[in-house]
Amino acid sequence: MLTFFKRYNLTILIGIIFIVIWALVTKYATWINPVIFPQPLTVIESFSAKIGELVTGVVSSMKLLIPGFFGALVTGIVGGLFFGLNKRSREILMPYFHALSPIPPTLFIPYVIAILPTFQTASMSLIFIGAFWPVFLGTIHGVLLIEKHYLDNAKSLGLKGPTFLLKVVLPASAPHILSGASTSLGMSFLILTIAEMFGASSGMGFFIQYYSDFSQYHYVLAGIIFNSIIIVAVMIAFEKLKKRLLFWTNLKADGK
Amino acid sequence: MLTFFKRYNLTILIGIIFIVIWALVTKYATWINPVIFPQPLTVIESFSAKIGELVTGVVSSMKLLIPGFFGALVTGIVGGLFFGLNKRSREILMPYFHALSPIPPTLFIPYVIAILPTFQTASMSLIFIGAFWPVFLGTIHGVLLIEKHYLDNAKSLGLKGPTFLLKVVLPASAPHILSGASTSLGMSFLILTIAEMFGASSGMGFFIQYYSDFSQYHYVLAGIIFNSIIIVAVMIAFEKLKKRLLFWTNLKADGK
Amino acid sequence: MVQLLERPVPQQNPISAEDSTEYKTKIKVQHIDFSYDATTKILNNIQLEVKEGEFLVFMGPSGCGKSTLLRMMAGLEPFSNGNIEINDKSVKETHPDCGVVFQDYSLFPWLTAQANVMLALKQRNKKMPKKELAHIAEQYLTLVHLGHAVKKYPGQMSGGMKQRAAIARALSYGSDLLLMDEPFGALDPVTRIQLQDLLVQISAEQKRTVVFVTHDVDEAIYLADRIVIFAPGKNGAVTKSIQVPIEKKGTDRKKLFENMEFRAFRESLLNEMNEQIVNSLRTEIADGAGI
Amino acid sequence: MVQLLERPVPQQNPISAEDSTEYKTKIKVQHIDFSYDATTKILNNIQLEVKEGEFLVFMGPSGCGKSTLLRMMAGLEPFSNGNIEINDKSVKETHPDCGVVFQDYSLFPWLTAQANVMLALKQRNKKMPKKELAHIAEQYLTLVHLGHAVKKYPGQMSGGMKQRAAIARALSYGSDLLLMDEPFGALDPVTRIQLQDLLVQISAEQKRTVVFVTHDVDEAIYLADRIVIFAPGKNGAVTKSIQVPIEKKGTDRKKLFENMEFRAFRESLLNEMNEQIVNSLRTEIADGAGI
Amino acid sequence: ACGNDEQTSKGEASGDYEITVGLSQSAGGTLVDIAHQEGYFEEENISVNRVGFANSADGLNALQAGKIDVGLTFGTAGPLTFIANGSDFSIIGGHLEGGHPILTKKENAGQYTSLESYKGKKVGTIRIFTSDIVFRSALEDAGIDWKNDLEIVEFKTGSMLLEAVASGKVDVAVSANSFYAQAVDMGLEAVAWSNDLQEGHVCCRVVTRSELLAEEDGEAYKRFLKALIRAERKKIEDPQSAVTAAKEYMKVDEKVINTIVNDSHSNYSSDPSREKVVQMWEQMKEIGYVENVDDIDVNDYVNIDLYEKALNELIEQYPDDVYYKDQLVRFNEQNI
Ligand SMILES: Nc1ncnc2c1ncn2[C@@H]1O[C@H](COP(=O)(O)OP(=O)(O)OP(=O)(O)O)[C@@H](O)[C@H]1O
Ligand SMILES: Nc1ncnc2c1ncn2[C@@H]1O[C@H](COP(=O)(O)OP(=O)(O)OP(=O)(O)O)[C@@H](O)[C@H]1O
Ligand SMILES: [Mg+2]
Ligand SMILES: [Mg+2]
Repeated sequence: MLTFFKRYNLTILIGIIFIVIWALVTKYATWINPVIFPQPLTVIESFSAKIGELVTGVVSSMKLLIPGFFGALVTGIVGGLFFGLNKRSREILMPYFHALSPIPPTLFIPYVIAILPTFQTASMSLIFIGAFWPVFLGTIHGVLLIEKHYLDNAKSLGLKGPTFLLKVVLPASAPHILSGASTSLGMSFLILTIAEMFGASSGMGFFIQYYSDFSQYHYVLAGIIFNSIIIVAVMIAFEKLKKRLLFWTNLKADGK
Repeated sequence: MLTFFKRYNLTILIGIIFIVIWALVTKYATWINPVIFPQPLTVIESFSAKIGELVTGVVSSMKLLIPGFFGALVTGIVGGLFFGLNKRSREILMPYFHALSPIPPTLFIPYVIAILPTFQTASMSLIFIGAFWPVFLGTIHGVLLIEKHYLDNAKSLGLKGPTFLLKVVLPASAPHILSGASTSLGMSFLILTIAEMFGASSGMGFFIQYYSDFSQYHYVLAGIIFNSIIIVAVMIAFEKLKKRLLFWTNLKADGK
Repeated sequence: MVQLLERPVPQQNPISAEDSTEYKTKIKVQHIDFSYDATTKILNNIQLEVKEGEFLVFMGPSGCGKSTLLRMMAGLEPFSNGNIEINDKSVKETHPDCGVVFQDYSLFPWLTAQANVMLALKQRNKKMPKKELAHIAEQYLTLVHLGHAVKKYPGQMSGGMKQRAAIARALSYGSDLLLMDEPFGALDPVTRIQLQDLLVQISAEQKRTVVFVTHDVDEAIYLADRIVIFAPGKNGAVTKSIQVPIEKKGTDRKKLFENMEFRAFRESLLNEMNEQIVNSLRTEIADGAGI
Repeated sequence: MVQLLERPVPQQNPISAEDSTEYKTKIKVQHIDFSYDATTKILNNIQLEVKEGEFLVFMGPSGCGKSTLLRMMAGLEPFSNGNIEINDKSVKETHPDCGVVFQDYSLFPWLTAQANVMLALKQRNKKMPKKELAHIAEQYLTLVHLGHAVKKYPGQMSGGMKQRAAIARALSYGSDLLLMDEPFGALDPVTRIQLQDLLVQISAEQKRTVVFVTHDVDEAIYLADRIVIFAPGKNGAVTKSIQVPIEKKGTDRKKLFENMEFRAFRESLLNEMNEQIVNSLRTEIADGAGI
Repeated sequence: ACGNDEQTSKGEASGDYEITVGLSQSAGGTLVDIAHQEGYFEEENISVNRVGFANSADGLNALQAGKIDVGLTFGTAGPLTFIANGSDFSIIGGHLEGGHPILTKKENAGQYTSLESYKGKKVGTIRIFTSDIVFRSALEDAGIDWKNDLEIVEFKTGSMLLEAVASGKVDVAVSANSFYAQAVDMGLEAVAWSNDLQEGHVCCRVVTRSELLAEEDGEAYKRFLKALIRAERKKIEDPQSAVTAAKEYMKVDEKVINTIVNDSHSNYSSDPSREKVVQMWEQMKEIGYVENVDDIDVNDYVNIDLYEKALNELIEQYPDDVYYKDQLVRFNEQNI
């Protein structure tokens, strides 16, 4: 705990300085729009006023996010390994991947609503779509960048099938897969605000979206801060995991 | 040209099969909603009806996208190198990066409109924000994963400053930087639809957003297809560039 | 000196039972021309036959194509001109069954020494329980004096340790063909001698065919039945086979090295190589191909 | 045999002008204890002084810590116990000025051989035009017989070529301290001899201090002023310095090797090492530390 | 490029005043377009630029931040929400009243005969959109507990709502005028219109920042309103002119434009309609769309003087014309 504070003392200090400046500016600068720049105190009040709603929101959001993100993770990695290893399939379909991956997830909303049976599954699918591409493309990239040495080694040991995948391809491409997964995780949170634009009545994204529709930015900011805390916690856990999985790279030298 | 067709014959075939199925389903399946699933012929007609608008759109969008994306690329790489190399700074600010990166770009709209002088700069900034994170975080990741050998080598040669950056850090982390940049590029196109929600009267994103506001999906699909063609062209060019820059990795063996 | 492990695959060499004096051909290299790119030719019409159970050593100046030919034999370098057959099957079609030690002894850095060896073991012993695999892997590592480092990752090993782990892995793979590219290059002289003896013992007792690259003349003569010398030339390297004329069986190492016959052969070998390098330096000036 | 290039830095050795017989201390290793992790101790209270212009050779069993000590001298391995001073400055504070050849000769794979060398050259010759740098780099590469491969990338070079490129880079760096970790390990005997001679010539003429790791006893004796033998032990390796008692200046290589004095010293050295390995194997059984 | 510079070049060659009008892309700016087409702005010596927004909140933010001078088609609820949150906006005129359909699938259309028939149904609405407020307060007035007797699902945009009702995820959709044409194509039918629920309810209001009205007593905005009043008249006399005027800016088919600008349920009126605005404010309080606003008197934020002045000037200019006099009568009914 003490080491935590020691490591993050400057982090916390910067946060405090930022809040102080924010407080001063919103209080004394008249040219500041009070609607979109509420005072920190207002935000803190909003925070405590809405804490129940925020917490319920996390629970509902997780019900969408977890299936969506993990579904994307699994299919992204499996698909990425497949297309990374199969040159011909990759060559054939890569143009489609390039074409489909940047389509804004918002545009899928009518289709997921029309096709999928419930709002929940529609929302999950949106998260899935958004989270899928980074990890999928990251995995393909990672497989393509595997050092020739490792592949030669595997070939000469006659490694095939699951052993080849699990013991060689997966670890060797892990740096890129995990970097893609981390983008995917961020993406999932981002897509939440889109996926909760319809059919939801609570959620981390819903909260932000809802109050921003009402231009109640003190609530919006409270929501962003609350979400950020959760996202940072998830991300730090993910980074820890990443560091463990990539122990054989230089990352371990990062000393955390 | 012939080799192009030979390489992509299956790609093209799949596209044709898909269009045929689409045509059949939208024509004969009665349970299909004709507004959100228009017939391919309608889309093609819409395409030719709006071609002028689409082309103007590309020009306007590029005026936003190019500064936004390249701005993000440069600052993302420079910033990523800085934070990748400076452990203490990274430690201090990383929690903020994790917290800020997944904030949905839509939420920045009121702020960019309020703070920046023109709608153009506001839109550019949105694209900048969206494109910044993947390349920034990718660069940090790439720097952290540089093999110890290379760093030892650089250290023992006393490499410092620009030489160290340009000859060692940048190439060694290039695989991750470029993978991040490619996500950023996709992201820029995605953010376009958000960045052109205000103040724009033409643009690739505007077109799609505009017609989806009217639920005119034949135009929306025409827009998506048109944009996809452009995005695929840009992406293929980018992949070519990537392969050239990463000539020393295994990527060259991918034989293109 | 070192007790050999039980071979994981029992019926490795059915023909060894016949005890026939007429050797079967293990590797057949036919008309191999090779170059990585259009500008430099690496190998020039290489012809080579390796008998079953033979111990073949490649020698030659640095950069002349020894590793390249070895990698081609291992089915890792695609080629178009000529053919290489192992057990009468072209390596182009069937991936050859062989244990390989690469010049850069590349282990998988995400696996411990033991897990690296287990990976090879598992290929022949699919059904064997993990515990037993681990045990055998440890025995192989002990064989190369790495019994204390089974749990170490490649990143935590010294150059020589990595090399020995790679040797253990190749041995444990249990193929009757071993392709080894400067496997003892980073070993101290004492360990090196021990591993040389180990290799001689294994190849003799189990009739494994070995193709071995080294730069150490003594090592080459001590190990080889036949030495193939690579000579770089304008159109790529050509090879020249020299049968080692010395009877080594049962001879004490030290005595052997002091043997006049041995020393004479050693001298002639060195002279041969020296000549080639001078030749190649001369050609280099003329046309840019080189050592 | 090979003409030395003009040194890029003219006033490299101001004291060589004095021609004093009293040597300055170049490297001072004091009470070095080292371990990578809590379980295994690597180095045990190492004490060592290297005189300016001295040619020091490290020998010892694989995995005993030679590379580790060399890396510590190069300022690449942080440590807490003891101190290492180069030119009277602690390597903990000032990054030492030295040319290094790593055991895995790691060149930058995204640069050609020439560009790799130019990177080192540029460090001392900031102002030199690129063309001239390229020219000098090419000369250095020619020195190690890589004149034909200047434009090759590391991925296109053989093991021995990479090693030679790394040597060229270290030489071109122009520091008066060279740390070389098994630099000739992957070279054919003929090239190896040429480069040995080159190194002897350079170190003598330019009074460069060299710390050199090798497993080749002949090479060690031929090159060294003093040989440091590493002996692994329970609490990490200890070292023992042995002055090479043979006068080599001007002696023909072949004659030297046939010299009885030489052969006796060689024998004693090998025995010493052999003993240590047997010892260490014995300790290993007792407490798990090992070679 | 953004609408900004493009439209600037299209604007009148020169004017004494320059006004940048922000409008919602899907609603268009019918009266402004007509005024433009007919040269009313030119005659008033003002040049007007048009800036489109996909989202009312963004538009109102732009207004707050000074990027635009007038918000034309951002509804009533939007500006009122901003006012509730502390923005100093003034509603100076009107644009549209009524016109939003309540949609359902054709086969279910018969079920919805009265407000009672919404009980137990899943009703989709567009959040903070006028029709939502009108619908809820109509239920409230009819004594139906809309929190419990039916399930209201809020949507961010009208197009999402449309997909939801078409795919049966909600039973009825309290929609918006700009989606009517597509809804019909999708096989949906209007079972009621927002005007049926509340006669002449206000929709888009002309809103500006109060501080702008301090300059020259709001001369520019008075001129702007004069042009709008004339455009309103033009539209009544020649409905087709609205289509031709809008066609220049709205890029959808003429048929769609016609349903948006000339639907019989939509009433384009430039009158600020203060009483209806106040009524909506009260309704918003009632259904919880605005909270903690007891210290705000919404009347302070509706400026009817400018409109009155504009009307009087027009009467003066065209003394023989009864139209403007009638408008003054309507003004007095609706505002005082
Ligand atoms: N991937 C490659 N691309 C292009 N050229 C290559 C490649 N690999 C090796 N070469 C070239 O092929 C030649 C032979 O290389 P090879 O590794 O077979 O040499 P070698 O005989 O094993 O040398 P050494 O004793 O130094 O290991 C060298 O000249 C090298 O430059
Ligand atoms: N990064 C590391 N982490 C943990 N242990 C390490 C690491 N690097 C080396 N070691 C251990 O330190 C010991 C000494 O290694 P070092 O590389 O110095 O040996 P060496 O004498 O150079 O051997 P060789 O002759 O084989 O190159 C070895 O036992 C090795 O396992
Ligand atoms: Mg080789
Ligand atoms: Mg070493």
